[in-house]
Amino acid sequence: MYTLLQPDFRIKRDEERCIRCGVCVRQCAFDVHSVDTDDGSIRSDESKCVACQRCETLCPTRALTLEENYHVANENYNWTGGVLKNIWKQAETGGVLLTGMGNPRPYRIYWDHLVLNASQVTNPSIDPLREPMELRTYLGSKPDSVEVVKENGSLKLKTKLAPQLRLDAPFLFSAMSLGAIGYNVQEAMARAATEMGIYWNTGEGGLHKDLYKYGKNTIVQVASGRFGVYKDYLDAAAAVEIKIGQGAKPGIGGHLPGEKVGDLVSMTRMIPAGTDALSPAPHHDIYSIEDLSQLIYSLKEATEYTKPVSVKIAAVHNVAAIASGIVRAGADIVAIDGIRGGTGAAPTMIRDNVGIPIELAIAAVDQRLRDEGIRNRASILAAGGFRSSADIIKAIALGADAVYLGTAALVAMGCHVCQKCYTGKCNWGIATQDPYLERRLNPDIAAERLSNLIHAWSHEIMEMLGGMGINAIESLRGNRLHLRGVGLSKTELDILGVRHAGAS
Amino acid sequence: MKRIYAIESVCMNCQLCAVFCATGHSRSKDIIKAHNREKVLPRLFVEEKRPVSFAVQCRHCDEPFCVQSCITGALTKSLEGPVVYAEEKCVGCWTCVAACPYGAIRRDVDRKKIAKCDLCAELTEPACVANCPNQALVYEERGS
Amino acid sequence: MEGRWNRRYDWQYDRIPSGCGLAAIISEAGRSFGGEEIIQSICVLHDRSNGLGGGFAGYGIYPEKRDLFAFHVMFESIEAKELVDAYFDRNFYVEESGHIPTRKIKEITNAPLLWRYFVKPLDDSLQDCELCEEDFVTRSVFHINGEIPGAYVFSSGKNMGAFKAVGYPEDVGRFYRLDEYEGYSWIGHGRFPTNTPGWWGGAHPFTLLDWSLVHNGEISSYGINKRYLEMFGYRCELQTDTEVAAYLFDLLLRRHGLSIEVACKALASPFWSDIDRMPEEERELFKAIRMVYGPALLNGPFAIVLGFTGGLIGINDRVKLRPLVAARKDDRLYLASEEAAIREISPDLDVVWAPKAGEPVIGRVRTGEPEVVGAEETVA
Amino acid sequence: MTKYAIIGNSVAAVGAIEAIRSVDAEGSITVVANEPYHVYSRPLISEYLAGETTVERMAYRPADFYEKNGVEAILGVAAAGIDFDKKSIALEDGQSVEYDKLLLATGGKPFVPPIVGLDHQDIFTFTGLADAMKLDEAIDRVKDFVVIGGGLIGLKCAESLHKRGVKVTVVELADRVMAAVLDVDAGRIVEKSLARKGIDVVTGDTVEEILGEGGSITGVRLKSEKELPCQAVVIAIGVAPNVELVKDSPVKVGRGILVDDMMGTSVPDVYAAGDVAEGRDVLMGVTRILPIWPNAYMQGRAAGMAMTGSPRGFAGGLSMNSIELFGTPLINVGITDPRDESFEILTRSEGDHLYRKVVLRDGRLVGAIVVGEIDRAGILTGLIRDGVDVSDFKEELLRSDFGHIDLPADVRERRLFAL
Repeated sequence: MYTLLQPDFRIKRDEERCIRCGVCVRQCAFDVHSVDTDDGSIRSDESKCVACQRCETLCPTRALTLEENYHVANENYNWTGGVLKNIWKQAETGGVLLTGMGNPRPYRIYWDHLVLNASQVTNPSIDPLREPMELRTYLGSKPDSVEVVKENGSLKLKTKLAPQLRLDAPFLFSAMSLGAIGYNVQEAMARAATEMGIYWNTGEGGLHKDLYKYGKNTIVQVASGRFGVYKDYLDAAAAVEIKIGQGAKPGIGGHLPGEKVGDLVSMTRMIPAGTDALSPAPHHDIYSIEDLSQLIYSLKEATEYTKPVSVKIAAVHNVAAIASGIVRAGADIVAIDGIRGGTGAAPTMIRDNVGIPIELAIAAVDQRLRDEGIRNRASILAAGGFRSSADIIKAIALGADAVYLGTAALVAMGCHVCQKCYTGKCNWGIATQDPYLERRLNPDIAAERLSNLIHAWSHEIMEMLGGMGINAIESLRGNRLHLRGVGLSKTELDILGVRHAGAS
Repeated sequence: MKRIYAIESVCMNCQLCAVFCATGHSRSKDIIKAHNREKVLPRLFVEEKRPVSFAVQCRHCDEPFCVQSCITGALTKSLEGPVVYAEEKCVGCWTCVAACPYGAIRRDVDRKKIAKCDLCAELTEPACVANCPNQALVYEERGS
Repeated sequence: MEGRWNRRYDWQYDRIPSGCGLAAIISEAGRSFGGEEIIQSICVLHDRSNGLGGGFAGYGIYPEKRDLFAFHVMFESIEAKELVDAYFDRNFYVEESGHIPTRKIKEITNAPLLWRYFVKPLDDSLQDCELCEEDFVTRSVFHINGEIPGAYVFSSGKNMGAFKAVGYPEDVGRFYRLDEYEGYSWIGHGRFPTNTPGWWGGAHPFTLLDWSLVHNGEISSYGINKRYLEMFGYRCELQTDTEVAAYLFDLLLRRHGLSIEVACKALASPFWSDIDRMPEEERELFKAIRMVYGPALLNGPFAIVLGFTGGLIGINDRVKLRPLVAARKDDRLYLASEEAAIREISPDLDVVWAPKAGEPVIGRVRTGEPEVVGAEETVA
Repeated sequence: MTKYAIIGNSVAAVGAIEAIRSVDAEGSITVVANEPYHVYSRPLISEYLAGETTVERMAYRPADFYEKNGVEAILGVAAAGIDFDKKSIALEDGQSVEYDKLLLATGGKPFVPPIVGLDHQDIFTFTGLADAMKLDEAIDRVKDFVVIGGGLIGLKCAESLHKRGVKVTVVELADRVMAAVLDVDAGRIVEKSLARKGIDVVTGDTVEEILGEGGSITGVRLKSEKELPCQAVVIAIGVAPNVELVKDSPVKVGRGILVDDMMGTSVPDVYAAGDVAEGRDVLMGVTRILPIWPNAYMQGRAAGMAMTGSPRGFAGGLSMNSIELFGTPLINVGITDPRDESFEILTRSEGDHLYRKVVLRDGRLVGAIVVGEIDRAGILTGLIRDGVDVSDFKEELLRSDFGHIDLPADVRERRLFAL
């Protein structure tokens, strides 16, 4: 069918600068660039361009610039270009609109309406370059109190604590499955997590044998497809996470098309090569909270109560009550993924319209668990679009124990957020199983970039903590007095449990 | 001695190694001039057969066939290790091209000279290695 | 809740930054001495306060009524007192009720009605809510302070009492006639709030049951300490650092039954780098303390003196950002912000030292009664 | 302290000197040579003749080579005889040189067949600098040359003469030029490239008589009775090993001096290398003379190592030539034109400018001809030299861009990064 769609982008090639080295040609998996065999010049077909910026970035003479196509449609406030293009696309294909990454819609980002406190005069700020500054965090269920006895003149702990995950900084890499992303990406996360004393999460695609050696820093996921779940998988991990939902697509399952199920994915997921990997929307053995409890305890039994069990849900309207139920069902960790959480593939309408912002979810869940006196019984992990150390420290002040970094980790490794993960043609070698593309993600480099990011953000958090006169992260956790709202309504402030800036 | 090694598993066939090699061996050292005016040849070959690719440079052999074959003495094995090429002595007989088991010597046909990797002797790290965006080339001492 | 007397400064009283002076004396032999000594000591620290708050606590001051809870209450109005009287009548046996003795001095003005009750919970009341005496008293304090407009309980322990006002501490001491009391342990405090006219209830010490706490510093972790306490049913009405510190001690020592040493390690915990170097058993203990009591960690600069029946604790934050000096002479343990405050009353000391960051100094009556709160024996 | 003596001063001698000095800094080295020149690059005599280089630029090693390597060079003095018992070389000027270890690197001498009329003037050979100088000097008075021999030397000589603007005709006995190293197809390509430049090539014929008057040449008469007018003749049929010094000595001689893989002759402490030596051919499994430059260096080097007592051995000779005639580059390696059924032959050609042939035996590459796109042909040489099994990817060998990438990953890794 003749397409009514205009290209989204324009590619400008500065012929003075172009040295016809062909980097752009070889690097574009969407075949945008090609050599004109008549004169050796290079031409570009922008209709295929997804603006991943691979060519722009690698062009050694910076001969390429990408511009948004200025006038793709006669937009107005209601009928935006995006809306029109979606309709044309669907009129041409009859299909559900697919997309990748996180929600791009302009829902309020509360992080940008929350400001942090700092000490002045009456309270010295602490310089993390001179004084200890502690970010260490333990995730897991804590008792209300500890019992200590004195035996033979020395103190002894009588209370047996539930298993905990030790984090040297309050970050984890989000669940991203082998299949959604390439092996190298997982290896990079595993190595960075190991180096930085944090954790990565397998997602629901199993754990490749070669990554078992990073098990101590690995959280393995048990999702509705149960891919790759077996004894060794559970044994290899530091913790097990039951995935109920995902912020980018609450209420729906996953679908890895058969063409991405090559030998590696097939082996790891334990499904035949070439078959579609379908994760059902619900777990078919969890139709209620008591079913969840059974699975939690099955997994605890299977791992002999040596590993914390996490339950991950999407932040939806009654997230606080659900989280409370999950804690009471026996989870050691509740992971909440907000509406800006990313994905390898999701129906656009769902990604863009279902769920609630993570800020509100953290605040609601933390308060609810406190109201019920069970906040200590589970750690709260927050996920969904964390962009900076400032977002993270604010999340912690709202009540999160630590945060999952998905998109930020991918961006650190090179992702340019073109949202075409679902095509499997990721030019950055991230969301692909194509061996020609996959090798672009050098795990050595990617691991270093991740470690650098974690290092940088840790340090920024230390600086901000020190500024507040705090030298241990637990003194900020849930300490909403260090936050003030700017430009928020009373309702929003009430839900966030934060005062407006100006109120002392 | 330190040699250049390609790491095939992460070579992504961008061939920027060749671009920066040529630039580094140009008179101007300007990437655009080097290619659009001077037309400098890279001192390496990128082999490619999707999905695999890698760069091949002179291996600076311990017993270099090229040196032993060179009819003019333009190629010599230095005590420090590198196989040194004196361009002014080369007459373009291509015997070294026939002899090099790595296929690492390029013919500069117009000038009747060969071009081969000199490890960017004046730099701390060869240009191809320094500019590889994916660290698919390393410059290091291994074993021998 | 609006317009409530004790909520009037709700926002302002949230963590008023303040510099302060504090002093404490205990006779570990349990010998009683007059209140003038602590006044004399804190007087030296005059410049550490600004006249906007001073206060004391004395232990062993009501020996005849040692089995009764001594409630010190300030009232804004007669109506408030009537409501409190009615509350006591419903829930307590009130053995004695009357003015707290004061003397009129020009330095102390605008005094609220200051009243003292010696009471005991009614058995029926205890049975109704299935609480022990202490929890019932705690709940009553929270009820009066939170629900009865114009009333504020500032002391609720047995055989002890807190005395506080807006003014310099030495004036507050004279106002309350402390020279007429005798006790084995005394705590004094002078306050330097920087942003608001003082309110009588806002002066130190803060008390609950027989805990009394004076504090120099600013607790940056206040927000989470408060929310943590709320999870255990505490209501931090005054929103001050000092109040949460007092309640935290109550929670850890009385309700969780931790020893003073362990409680202090929770409130001013060692650094992970130190814990990592400990022998395994100790390491696991401290790890557990930090994991479980992370929200109770008092983070930020402070020097705190906590008084309780039969004892005294002085402690600094874990990096020692505020001054605290300790000294001994014979059976006496002295604590003060500055050594001068101690030398003033005991020039010839046996030993003087600056306690290390996070290391508690504990003074304890060694002989006979009264019963010590908290678990097993600990030494300074 | 070992006394090393080397007779001959070309590439094999240099190979030996460099090898000896890599191990033994102390021993004395004496080089004796009848040629008076500093070591020069013999193959460059065609460039010299073409006027493309100078004697100075032909130096194979820098001027201070002997000095730097502590070599006593007795140049322009021929060795007259060797007393193998006394280990002494007698020189033609009456001196003598004592040795502990001796290398015979006397090279080859032009082979001159029995032709009638060899007594005329302006009959040249083309193996040394002196030959090139004589030809250079003759060019001014000669308009037409006949070059006898269409091998490597003959063709290079013909090309140089042509560049100097004289008319050249090449006469070759075989049915094609470079018959020793090329097959018919490749030979034809070369012939065509010569023809395009105006060099006549006569194949399947030979000169029987040089015609002339009063000492001056007027032409040649071929076996076919055809006569070619010319004023000069270059005899460039090939070289024969220069074995005169060891005639009637205990040193065993076949076609050349017979050597083992350490370049040792039948006489202890006496070694031979280069065009004079008859050593093992890596592919043929027989001994033969391989009069090519790289071979001479490698043999010299192997001999030098053996003379110091730390033998490395010689991997065996490998026929390998690279030649470019009028812009058509050509490489041959190993066995290029076998007649035996046991060989498998694959070829690919494109017009007159591209030709590629690979010869396999038992799945292994044993020979190749590459005409035109020769850039990576050395990879084939390497595969031949190392006897790599290529049967799985033999078709790929014909691609001009054949490379390591066509090898199995493990083989590739080993071959590329063994160092």
